[in-house]
Amino acid sequence: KSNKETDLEDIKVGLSVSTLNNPFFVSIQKGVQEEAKAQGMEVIVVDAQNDAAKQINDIEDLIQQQVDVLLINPTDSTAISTAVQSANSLGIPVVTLDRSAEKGDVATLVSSDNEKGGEMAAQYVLEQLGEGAKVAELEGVPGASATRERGKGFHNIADEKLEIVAKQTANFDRTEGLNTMENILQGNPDVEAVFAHNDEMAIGAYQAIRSSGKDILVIGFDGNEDAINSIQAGDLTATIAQQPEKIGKLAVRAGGDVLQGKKVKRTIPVQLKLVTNENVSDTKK
Amino acid sequence: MNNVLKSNHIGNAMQKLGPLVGLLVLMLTVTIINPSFIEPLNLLNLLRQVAINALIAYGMTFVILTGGIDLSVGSILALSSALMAGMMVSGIDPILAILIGCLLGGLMGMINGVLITKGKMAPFIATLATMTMFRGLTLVYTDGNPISGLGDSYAFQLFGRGYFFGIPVPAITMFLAFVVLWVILHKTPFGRKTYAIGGNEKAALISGIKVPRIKVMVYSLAGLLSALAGAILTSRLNSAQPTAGTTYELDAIAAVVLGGTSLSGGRGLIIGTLIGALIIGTLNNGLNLLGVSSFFQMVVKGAVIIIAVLIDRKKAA
Amino acid sequence: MNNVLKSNHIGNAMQKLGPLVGLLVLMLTVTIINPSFIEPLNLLNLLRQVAINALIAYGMTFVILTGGIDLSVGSILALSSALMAGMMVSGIDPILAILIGCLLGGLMGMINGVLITKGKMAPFIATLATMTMFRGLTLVYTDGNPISGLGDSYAFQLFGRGYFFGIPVPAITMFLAFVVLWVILHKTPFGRKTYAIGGNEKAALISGIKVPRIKVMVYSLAGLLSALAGAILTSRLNSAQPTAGTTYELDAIAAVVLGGTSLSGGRGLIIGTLIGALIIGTLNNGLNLLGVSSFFQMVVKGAVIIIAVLIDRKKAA
Amino acid sequence: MQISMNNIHKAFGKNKVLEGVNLDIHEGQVHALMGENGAGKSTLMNILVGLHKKDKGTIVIDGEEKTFADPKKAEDFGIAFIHQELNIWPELTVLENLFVNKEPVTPFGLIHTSKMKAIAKEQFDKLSISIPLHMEAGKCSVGEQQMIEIAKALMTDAKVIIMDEPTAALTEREIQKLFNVIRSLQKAGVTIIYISHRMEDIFTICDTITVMRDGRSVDTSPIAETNFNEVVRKMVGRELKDRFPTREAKLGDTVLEVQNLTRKDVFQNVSFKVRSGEIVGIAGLMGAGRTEIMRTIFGLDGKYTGDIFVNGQKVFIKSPDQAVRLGVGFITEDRKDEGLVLDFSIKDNIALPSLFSFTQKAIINEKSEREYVELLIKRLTIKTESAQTKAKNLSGGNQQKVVIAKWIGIGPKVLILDEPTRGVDVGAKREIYELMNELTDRGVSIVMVSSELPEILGMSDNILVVHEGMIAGEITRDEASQEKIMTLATGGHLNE
Ligand SMILES: Nc1ncnc2c1ncn2[C@@H]1O[C@H](COP(=O)(O)OP(=O)(O)OP(=O)(O)O)[C@@H](O)[C@H]1O
Ligand SMILES: Nc1ncnc2c1ncn2[C@@H]1O[C@H](COP(=O)(O)OP(=O)(O)OP(=O)(O)O)[C@@H](O)[C@H]1O
Ligand SMILES: O[C@@H]1[C@H](O)[C@H](O)CO[C@H]1O
Ligand SMILES: [Mg+2]
Ligand SMILES: [Mg+2]
Repeated sequence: KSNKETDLEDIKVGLSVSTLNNPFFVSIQKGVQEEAKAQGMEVIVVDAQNDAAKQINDIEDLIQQQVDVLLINPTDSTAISTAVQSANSLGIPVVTLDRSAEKGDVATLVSSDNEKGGEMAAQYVLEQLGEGAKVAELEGVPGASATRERGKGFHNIADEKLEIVAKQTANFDRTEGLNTMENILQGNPDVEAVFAHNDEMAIGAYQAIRSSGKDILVIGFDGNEDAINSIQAGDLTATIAQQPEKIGKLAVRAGGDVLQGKKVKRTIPVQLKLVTNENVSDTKK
Repeated sequence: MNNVLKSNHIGNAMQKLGPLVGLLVLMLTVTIINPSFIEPLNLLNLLRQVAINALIAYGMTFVILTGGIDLSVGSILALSSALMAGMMVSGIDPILAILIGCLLGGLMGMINGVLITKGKMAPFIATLATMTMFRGLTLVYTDGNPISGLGDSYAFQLFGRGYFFGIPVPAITMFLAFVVLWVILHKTPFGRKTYAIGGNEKAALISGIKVPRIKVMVYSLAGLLSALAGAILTSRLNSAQPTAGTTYELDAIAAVVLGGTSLSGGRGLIIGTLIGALIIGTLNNGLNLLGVSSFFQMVVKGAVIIIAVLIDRKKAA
Repeated sequence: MNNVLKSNHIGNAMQKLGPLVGLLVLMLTVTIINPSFIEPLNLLNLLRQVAINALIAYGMTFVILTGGIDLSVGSILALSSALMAGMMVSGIDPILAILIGCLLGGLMGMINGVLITKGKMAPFIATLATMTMFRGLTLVYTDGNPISGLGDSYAFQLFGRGYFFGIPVPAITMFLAFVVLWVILHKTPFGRKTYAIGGNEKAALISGIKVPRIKVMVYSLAGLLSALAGAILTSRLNSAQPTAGTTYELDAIAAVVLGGTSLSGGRGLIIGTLIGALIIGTLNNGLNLLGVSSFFQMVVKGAVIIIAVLIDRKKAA
Repeated sequence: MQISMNNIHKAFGKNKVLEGVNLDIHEGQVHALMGENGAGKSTLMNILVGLHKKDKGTIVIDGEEKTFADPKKAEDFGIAFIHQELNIWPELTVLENLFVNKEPVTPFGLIHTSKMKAIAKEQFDKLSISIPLHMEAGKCSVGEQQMIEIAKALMTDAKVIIMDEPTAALTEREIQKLFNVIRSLQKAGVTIIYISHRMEDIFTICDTITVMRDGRSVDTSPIAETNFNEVVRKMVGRELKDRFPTREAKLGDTVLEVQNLTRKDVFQNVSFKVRSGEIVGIAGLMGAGRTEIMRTIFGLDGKYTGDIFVNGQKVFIKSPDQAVRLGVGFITEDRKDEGLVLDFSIKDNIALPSLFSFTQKAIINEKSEREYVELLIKRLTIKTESAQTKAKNLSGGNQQKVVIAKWIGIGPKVLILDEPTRGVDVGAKREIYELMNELTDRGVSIVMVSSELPEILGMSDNILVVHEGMIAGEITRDEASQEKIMTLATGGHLNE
């Protein structure tokens, strides 16, 4: 199909998400679907279930269904490149969401600045506890760009100003967050704060901390509904809130713009926001 | 003849003692490197962490004793946890919800049992299929989101997070279940039939044992115990996670095997499974305490399984 | 006697035809609902998508025919993929790196074989342990990060992404491997011995077959084929992913079983495995084309396995 | 109890196994059931106790038509069944084995172990069995396991006991013990249905005999009114001359020699020689260690002390493949478990140990393989429609021939036969004996372990008697007698 199509109502959008087993991505999907509906577009969703290879197959299947634009939330930035390149070769524009693609021609990346988010978390701990505070870090799925970037941002500040006493992966998973935190507490009873790469792990970690009766700051990432409720209840300390629905909406708009031949920016940043007990009521809808 | 007899008794003792010695050596090692391991608080933590795997592994012990396997336990845990949470959110009394949830877990196990007996499917395949199906159903039911807002029922919170005379409730559940299941396995005709089916299924049939019925009951029991584990997890996380329990079948099987039960059925002890679960728990907890990176922990865990089984084989020979 | 013979032949034909009929019915159904399925381009896509699972499943067929199982294939895929990528990054010629990587995969398989034969471990446990270990080693080696920057070697890119006379190279690899393995399994002493071991290991041993050696070779073959699949994946993803191949063992086992091979060993055909892999591929591809939600896809996949196996049982009875 | 089975039909798929069998059993009788392998004896009994469903016909017990839903029901009704195949749980103890699915329970529903022990002790004393109750059944010898099965059946207070080949794994002394039990049971009014291929047994213990052939009952008559030859004729449908073919051995050089072979706690200082063309018979009581000696020579059990020579060369046999390469073949006592790949065709089974000889450039030449197998099928008169028939679809005797055919392919120097005719009918037995002669005529040496004394006496050129893991004595063909062998086998000495 030609690029000069202007009638948005005929557009078929293909969305490939890394996984739907995480509320964050469900929200992205929701944003995409709502915006597309508003514009009268059709959306086909495929879910890679965190498997980079499956994602490539999924995208091939989307192309087979003659989607006009691909919205891709990569499981991995490197691995997705070949799929982007095949879409490119067929002239299908690609928009990536939340995570970047290393190679290939991507019209635009709609995402939060994860590295910045990591820095925000470290900064917050620093403000609350001062220099040299003992912190633990719960990492996300090893190798995921979110893990790498959030970790990087966090370390940018924490390596110099804080003392990281423990660093373990809990795979973005709530249960693992709980178990891992219990163990960390045993090995390092004097931990003062925890930064978890997402809210799921943060909530799990909080359960462990509560059972131990300790008073420890817990900072998450995402701004999930559960996390927001928890902050409001005074349980979780803070989260670096993303706006997943907005990411989805902006991605659809960007896709439409590209198809209509409009210019789009290389990256469309979606604001991150530090949510704490003080400002949580503004966030809640 | 007398010789055969003696070595037999020693063999039996070994079967029980081998895993126990392994556990003690492991605990000692960890304690020497990091004495905080042996602190009562940590040990209680350990017990609480182990409870979920132990409960699933108990059921797995029965299944493996019949010569079967159950890959679906993790998915049953997740689906029944989601259903319990769903009931709680819709206002049903949490304890009632847990009860119903456990029964539903038993029902899912029963489906496994029926596929295996009536459908004559290999247990591996039948439970591989239901593992996929139950997980899919969990995701469909929860729409991929955790279910939270389970209310503030004290009893429900106690179930996963509470203490009783200073001992975590999940640990108590684990020990109570052990006692009940030990009696069932070693002191009732049902238990004896479980062994008989795994030891020689054809002979069991000829003896008039209703093999299909016993098998269905065994898989139902495994489902029920997985759901019970799911209830504990739901309380601990104060929510139901759609991805809960993924790969738990592997931990449970590992616990059973580390406990000295034979994968080909007919031979094994449930006390071994409890010890096996404690070994795995100690490894997880201990390696964390020792600050071993999570990547390297996997290498160590794999190696421990190999070494434990190899030592066991050596003794048997 | 004549009767026995005839029904035997029909049985054999059924064994081959059952899965094929299943595949055709499935393809027809998908085509009716969404005709774009049958377009040549999509079918070629399908073949490429199937290649990785098919290659792993070929090796799994040999393993299962001996009465064993290999849970470590996915981890072997990941570790050898990482090692290949590591070599490429360090400047070794990509094709040479793939060759060495495949040999290393074979070596990992050999470790499984040695644990199972010399160590007398149950295949399930031995490969469960190495599955954990190899995955851990992959994570340690890659530090949890994907390895990219594999250079622009045309041959390497061809391997996973290229075409040959319009046919995707992975599909060609899959068919070539099929032919070679078919000959090995059905026309050589090694293949005959593989069946004999699964059919009756004691009888095979007493017939003078070097059972341990054949088993070690079979597991090595499975490792090598997993590594080959890993090479294709590495090329397709233009990088090595530390989490690649997770749960691939389940897809491979499902393909083997859908192809009519018995999990208890001694009975099955490699053509069935190819068909089984195509069934799974068609399901994945078809359900995507039909727009079935990924959660519901899992339910359908589980159900298809159950139905396929049940129909197979019915026929057998 | 009076049992009358009328016009029983049964088919497994298309395979018609029973085609109108009539069997009348009178109370208090020992009723023999004989017939070639595959005649349908076991199937008929399986139908009686409800393990299989009949296709047609009636079963009348004490005047009432009766069909049992499962064996447990039959047992509750008073019909116990000692199956041809051992039904042992190797991992359970002897005690547990005796009570599977009939454990007495306490009022709380728990297993009543002390009661079990008391009952078992009493039963074992009656049978003068001395197997420890807490021993794992898998550690018992086959003969001991058979005794456990017999005890188990007797414990049910049955009025009818079916014994399917109860003595196949027993040696003379155990057989006598069993016969004593049968006689006292008979006195107590118990009816016995006795299936066996051992003519001696039948004529010793039975009152009436029914012969089956090809799924039909051919004849029933009182044992006193018939004789060996008549029974055989009815069974095989033709005249069978002697039980054993005449044997004229042409002995050559020593081919296999064993010196001081020892495995701790199993057997000690076993020494013997086998010459080419010779059949050495190995006799002994159950559990004497004969099978273990053979397994060790064949490399199945690993470490041993002592020396083994083949053709005068000292050899170290650590695994069966080495034995096979040295030209040693082993026909084990359990053909289903160790001899055959049941799912394989006859062809694939026979070719298995000699695949290398059909292999050209790594590929099996199927044509020469097939030709060779066809030849053996003809030579050994294996009754089958084609070489593609699966081994599991053959009768016991024909299966045994397939196992022997397997070893002919390697061009054996030495064949070890462990209980070569166990469970094989008279017709097939004679064919196996002829085959042994043919092999020794061609210079093959044979070591034959057997618990059937007539077979040992009828076929061996030289006889070794094993007692508790040691060679108790050596007797030549001409000097041998049942009495001498039994004396040695039970630990006695021959005064010369
Ligand atoms: N479950 C079964 N399925 C199919 N065929 C069977 C089954 N059981 C027995 N047969 C066949 O039925 C026939 C009769 O077998 P059966 O075991 O009754 O013979 P038998 O007279 O007891 O022989 P033997 O003296 O060797 O014990 C044989 O051809 C056997 O292969
Ligand atoms: N698996 C085993 N474990 C322990 N002891 C065993 C085992 N198998 C056999 N035995 C013992 O080894 C001894 C020799 O048994 P073996 O089978 O060699 O005797 P045999 O003379 O061949 O008698 P049979 O006629 O019963 O085969 C017996 O005491 C037996 O109880
Ligand atoms: O941004 C997302 C979320 O934080 C999620 O929780 C894990 O994956 C990341 O990419
Ligand atoms: Mg029989
Ligand atoms: Mg013997």
